Amino acid sequence: MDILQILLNGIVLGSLYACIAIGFSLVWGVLNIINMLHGSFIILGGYLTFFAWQYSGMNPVVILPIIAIILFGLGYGLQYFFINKVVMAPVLTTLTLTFGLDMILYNLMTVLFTATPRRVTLDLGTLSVGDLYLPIDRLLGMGLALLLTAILFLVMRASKIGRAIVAVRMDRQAATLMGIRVNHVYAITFGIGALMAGAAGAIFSMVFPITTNLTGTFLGKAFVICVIGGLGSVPGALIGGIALGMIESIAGYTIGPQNATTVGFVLMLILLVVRPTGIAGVKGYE
Amino acid sequence: MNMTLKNGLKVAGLTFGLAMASAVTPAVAADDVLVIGAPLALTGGLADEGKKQQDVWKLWLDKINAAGGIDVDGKKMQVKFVEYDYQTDGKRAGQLAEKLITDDNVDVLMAPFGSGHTKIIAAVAERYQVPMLACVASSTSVYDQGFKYLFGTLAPNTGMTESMVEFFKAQKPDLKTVAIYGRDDVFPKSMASALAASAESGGLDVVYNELYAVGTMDHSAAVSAIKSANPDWVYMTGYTQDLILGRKQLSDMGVTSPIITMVTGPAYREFTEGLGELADGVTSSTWWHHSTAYTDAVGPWSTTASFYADFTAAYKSDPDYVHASCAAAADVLVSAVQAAGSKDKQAVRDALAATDILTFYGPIDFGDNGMNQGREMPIIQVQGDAIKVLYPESIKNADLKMID
Amino acid sequence: MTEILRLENVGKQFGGIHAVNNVSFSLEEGEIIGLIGPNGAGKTTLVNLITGVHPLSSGKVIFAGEDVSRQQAFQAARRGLARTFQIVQPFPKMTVLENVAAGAMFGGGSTSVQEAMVLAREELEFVGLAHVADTAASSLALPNRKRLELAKSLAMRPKVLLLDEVNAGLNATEIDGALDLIRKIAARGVTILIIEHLMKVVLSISQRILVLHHGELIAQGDPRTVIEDPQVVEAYLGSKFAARVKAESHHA
Amino acid sequence: MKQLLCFGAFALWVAMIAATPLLADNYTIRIAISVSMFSVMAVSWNFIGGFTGYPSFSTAAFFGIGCYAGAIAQRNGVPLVLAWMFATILVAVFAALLGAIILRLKGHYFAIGSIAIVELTRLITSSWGSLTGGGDGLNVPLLQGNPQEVAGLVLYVMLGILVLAFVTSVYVDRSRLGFGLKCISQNEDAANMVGVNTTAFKIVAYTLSAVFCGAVGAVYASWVGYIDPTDSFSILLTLKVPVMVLLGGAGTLLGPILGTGVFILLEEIFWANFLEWNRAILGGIIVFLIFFLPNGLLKIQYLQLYAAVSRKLSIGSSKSGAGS
Repeated sequence: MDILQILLNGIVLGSLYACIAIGFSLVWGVLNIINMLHGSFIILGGYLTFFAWQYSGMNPVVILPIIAIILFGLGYGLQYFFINKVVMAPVLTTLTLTFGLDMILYNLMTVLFTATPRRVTLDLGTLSVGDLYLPIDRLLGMGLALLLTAILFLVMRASKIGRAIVAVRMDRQAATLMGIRVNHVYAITFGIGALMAGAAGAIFSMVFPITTNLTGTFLGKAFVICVIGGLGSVPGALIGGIALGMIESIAGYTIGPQNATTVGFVLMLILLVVRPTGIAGVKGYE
Repeated sequence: MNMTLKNGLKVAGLTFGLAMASAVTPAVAADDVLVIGAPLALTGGLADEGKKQQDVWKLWLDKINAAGGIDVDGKKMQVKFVEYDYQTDGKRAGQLAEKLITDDNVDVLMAPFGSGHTKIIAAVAERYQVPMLACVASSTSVYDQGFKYLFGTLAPNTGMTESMVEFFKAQKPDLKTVAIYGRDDVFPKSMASALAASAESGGLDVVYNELYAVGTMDHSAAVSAIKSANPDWVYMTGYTQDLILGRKQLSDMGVTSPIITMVTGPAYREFTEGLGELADGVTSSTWWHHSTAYTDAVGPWSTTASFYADFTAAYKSDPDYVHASCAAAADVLVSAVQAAGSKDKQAVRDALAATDILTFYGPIDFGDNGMNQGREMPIIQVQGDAIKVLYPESIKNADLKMID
Repeated sequence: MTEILRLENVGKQFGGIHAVNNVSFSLEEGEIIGLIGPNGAGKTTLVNLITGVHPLSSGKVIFAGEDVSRQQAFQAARRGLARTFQIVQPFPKMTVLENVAAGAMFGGGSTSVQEAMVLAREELEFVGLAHVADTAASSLALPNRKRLELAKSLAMRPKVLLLDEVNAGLNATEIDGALDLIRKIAARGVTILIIEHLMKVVLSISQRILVLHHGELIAQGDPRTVIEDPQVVEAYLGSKFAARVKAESHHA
Repeated sequence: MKQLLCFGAFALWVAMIAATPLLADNYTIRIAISVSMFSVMAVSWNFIGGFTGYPSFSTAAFFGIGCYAGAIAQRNGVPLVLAWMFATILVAVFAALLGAIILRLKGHYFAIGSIAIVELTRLITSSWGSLTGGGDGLNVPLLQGNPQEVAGLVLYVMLGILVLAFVTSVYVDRSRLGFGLKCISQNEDAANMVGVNTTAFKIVAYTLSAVFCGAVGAVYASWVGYIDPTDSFSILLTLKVPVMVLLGGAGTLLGPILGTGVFILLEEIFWANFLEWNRAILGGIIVFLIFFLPNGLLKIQYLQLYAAVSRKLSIGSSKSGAGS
């Protein structure tokens, strides 16, 4: 029975992990930017949700779209006014820039919100089937995560902006010739990345304590998931997230929680070298 | 001639960025001002703890200033704090400790939160032979290096775990098994291993004993393993964020142990706030709780109650052991300066070593290794909205409740 | 004449697709050989296989009597198997001279930076780029970039030079200049394999021709015979062109 | 001429740092030690990040392993200097082996991989408790002597390593190795084609970027007397070092040293004056650097800048003169 519970834990946790990575993966895949701000975006989303909940008493699920839109605006602005200026520069430049921006955002958050861990204490209880336990808030989080992923997948495939993003990703110059405003598309892509991070934060505010101390942890998970799942595709991030959730869950149970995180990183390095396209091996958002 | 050359070079050094303005003209403190240096983590991972130290010292200093300073050898001496933010960065902490000693000429250092950073600063203080008070470091590994200038107001972890095992066994005679789950970090790890040792020598069966890495985001795997071990007692250590998540997951995964202890969870307001109803029933041990009631204490607060009253008036929340221990450290320092009759570092150091006083926080008597010894540390439990003291008998205000 | 390079049943698959299949031929020292074939026939892949850019899937490459099938690109360069690229690959931020010096230093085995610079200057004289030696490589126009590519390869003291579409993008006068240069290189005793689109150019310069089609070598031999080969006509030249070439050669 | 200027500037700088124990107080010496230590790491990073153009973020891994190797050796009775050398060699070997694996990656993948190395080494150090003390950290035997002597000793050792690193970088810059590395940074395929053994060259560059970091790590551990995994393998450090090099000018000889000096000076000023906002201000500096100094301080055309500014000033003054 234990094994089933472990696998179940892994899948639920993995879906939440996928939530962390999707926006990051999109930005990397399309803009070719390693976004060091991503962890802080998630925490910002979490904090905003917490305070909105605290003052209004509204359910985080209701607050989520508002938070997501705010984060989209923030992401769009940052890309449009800052990152776009160096978007074609080598990775060192863009990574350093987003790191600098992250230092600013991080500092703002610690001053405004302090480092105190916050959590939306809406404990929804647990669903139990026989010996198996499924926390309802996590289940809800997983549902939301999958829903958001599905929406993003559809947007990328079927909408005009989605096609524009794919076009820009495939060939920037050709896209420009086709009349696509590349800077605008980049800003929208980065905005969507931030939006997904904000949504993840809103979901997490019910599941994990939110504190600025976690920004690095989230960012690290995003790295690992992206590499495991394969870069730059929505399904890749989902597969990577669930894979990491399962791996950590199984490793935590078998070789102990102390080394569970290590296993993820080791696997990531091995995959980087052996199979950089990730286990999903998908390329692009087509 | 020689002097001008030297000065010229100094100016050059400044221009080239090596020297700060303050380095060229060190602020020489007057004899009648006691300068206390404190590197604090005001940003970064330990920002909350740093803030607590800053708050309580401000309160303490206001109190001292209101009295016009402290009486030393029949004269009034002023007290001043010099604080810097070391951003929860160990390299920076050491650097700032050196700055405090050499630039700001502090007479004594206060260590920041945590055993790890205390170690770094203790090494600097020892080198300069500046007395240092560690108010939030309880791991014996901090004190077993033979440092002569280091004194700690918290008592050793082992004292805490032994009395806890005994107390729970007395309260729940059928207590047989315990699961221990600790964060792999100086203090939480030492608590976890101290409890494992105490539990074994107390005849308990340790059915699960694991550490989790710093940066662990989720505890499902460990909680599932604990669940299948079905212990009578779950003992978890970590930072507040870890403990909130751990408690929630224990409940989510249907762990039904009647005793759940989280160190130092309930000692912090953030813990109960972050958990809501789930906090109910969680026990912990702590070095101090505001329901203790010492009277006739030295320092600006002669009773625990007066400290509590002042603190709640100023900050609208309950003080925890960090606040109390840090304020008490300042009291100890003042009493040592008074005993020494001056702020001479060697004299103050010797006076500290000879300290045996009662503060609002409790008795303080440093052992050979510089650690405060022989205090009965309270065991506390969250009961409803309140934190109740279960032990020691002298200050208890509730009985242990099992979690159902 | 001695054999300098021999391919034995060389093949390469990219995920199940045979880019090059069972190709065998040999080059004699000092000759100029043309390699032709339609787009996608595997010409560049073949050059990549010879120079160790891609590992072989099957077969052997023998260079100067030595089996070099498993060599890496830099080893090929050091052995004297130099190449140029269809799309020129300069070091953009270095000067023209430094670009050539890189060839001398690593492929040509110069022991010091100074020696490499001296050698590089000679090669720049040879290809006619001495006047732009100290300008940045990125500022050169295409014809000069092609020359730079050649100078860089020559500085590597090659025994065999593989020229991939060295005339692509050049106009008629520029091509004539390039062909003169290639003949001058051949006169130095360097064996040349030239991949070329323009039949006229190939015919005028090559002593022998290889024809690649769908990764397979469908014909080889002296130019006249090859262009009359019905298989070649079918696959590549088109009957009209074959007829014209035939007519021209009869008149001559 | 230009090179003489470069060496002169470096010699002057080293002399000034070396003079601090005679002139300034111990806090200034501590900053001088910091400057030397970070300069070593910046010069080291320049081998892989500047010359070779690989965005490496593994500096903290090398530094951290240096810390731990030195500390563990010393705790096991190895004499001080031998312990430092042991740490240095171990880090070099580690970097060479690691380089053989991760240098197959390029661009973003390499960047991510190299950051992951820092996190991984931290996690392993943390969980290998029997050797490293785990999360408890390690106490390192304190250097004997009064504070001035200890600070002086540490400073001169760090400076010695800096001189060594700088001389190495000068040598590399002028040698075949440096030439090959620059070829790789501009076009790796083409470099391979002209006969550069790119794999070997990159491994050498990566190892060079590690070896001196290992040395300063070991010295640092002896100096502070206590190390723990979070501080030794710090992501902040691994990101700060490239920023310092970029600030001065990547791929130049003096750039890393200039950048480190300026960065630490700014850091000091902001730390002292803006208690709560120093992190944001540093972030702001980084953003400024990326937009306005993309090639670093050394590559600014100062003469042109001066000419432009003075022209503007003279226009301004003539205008105001006309107005009066």
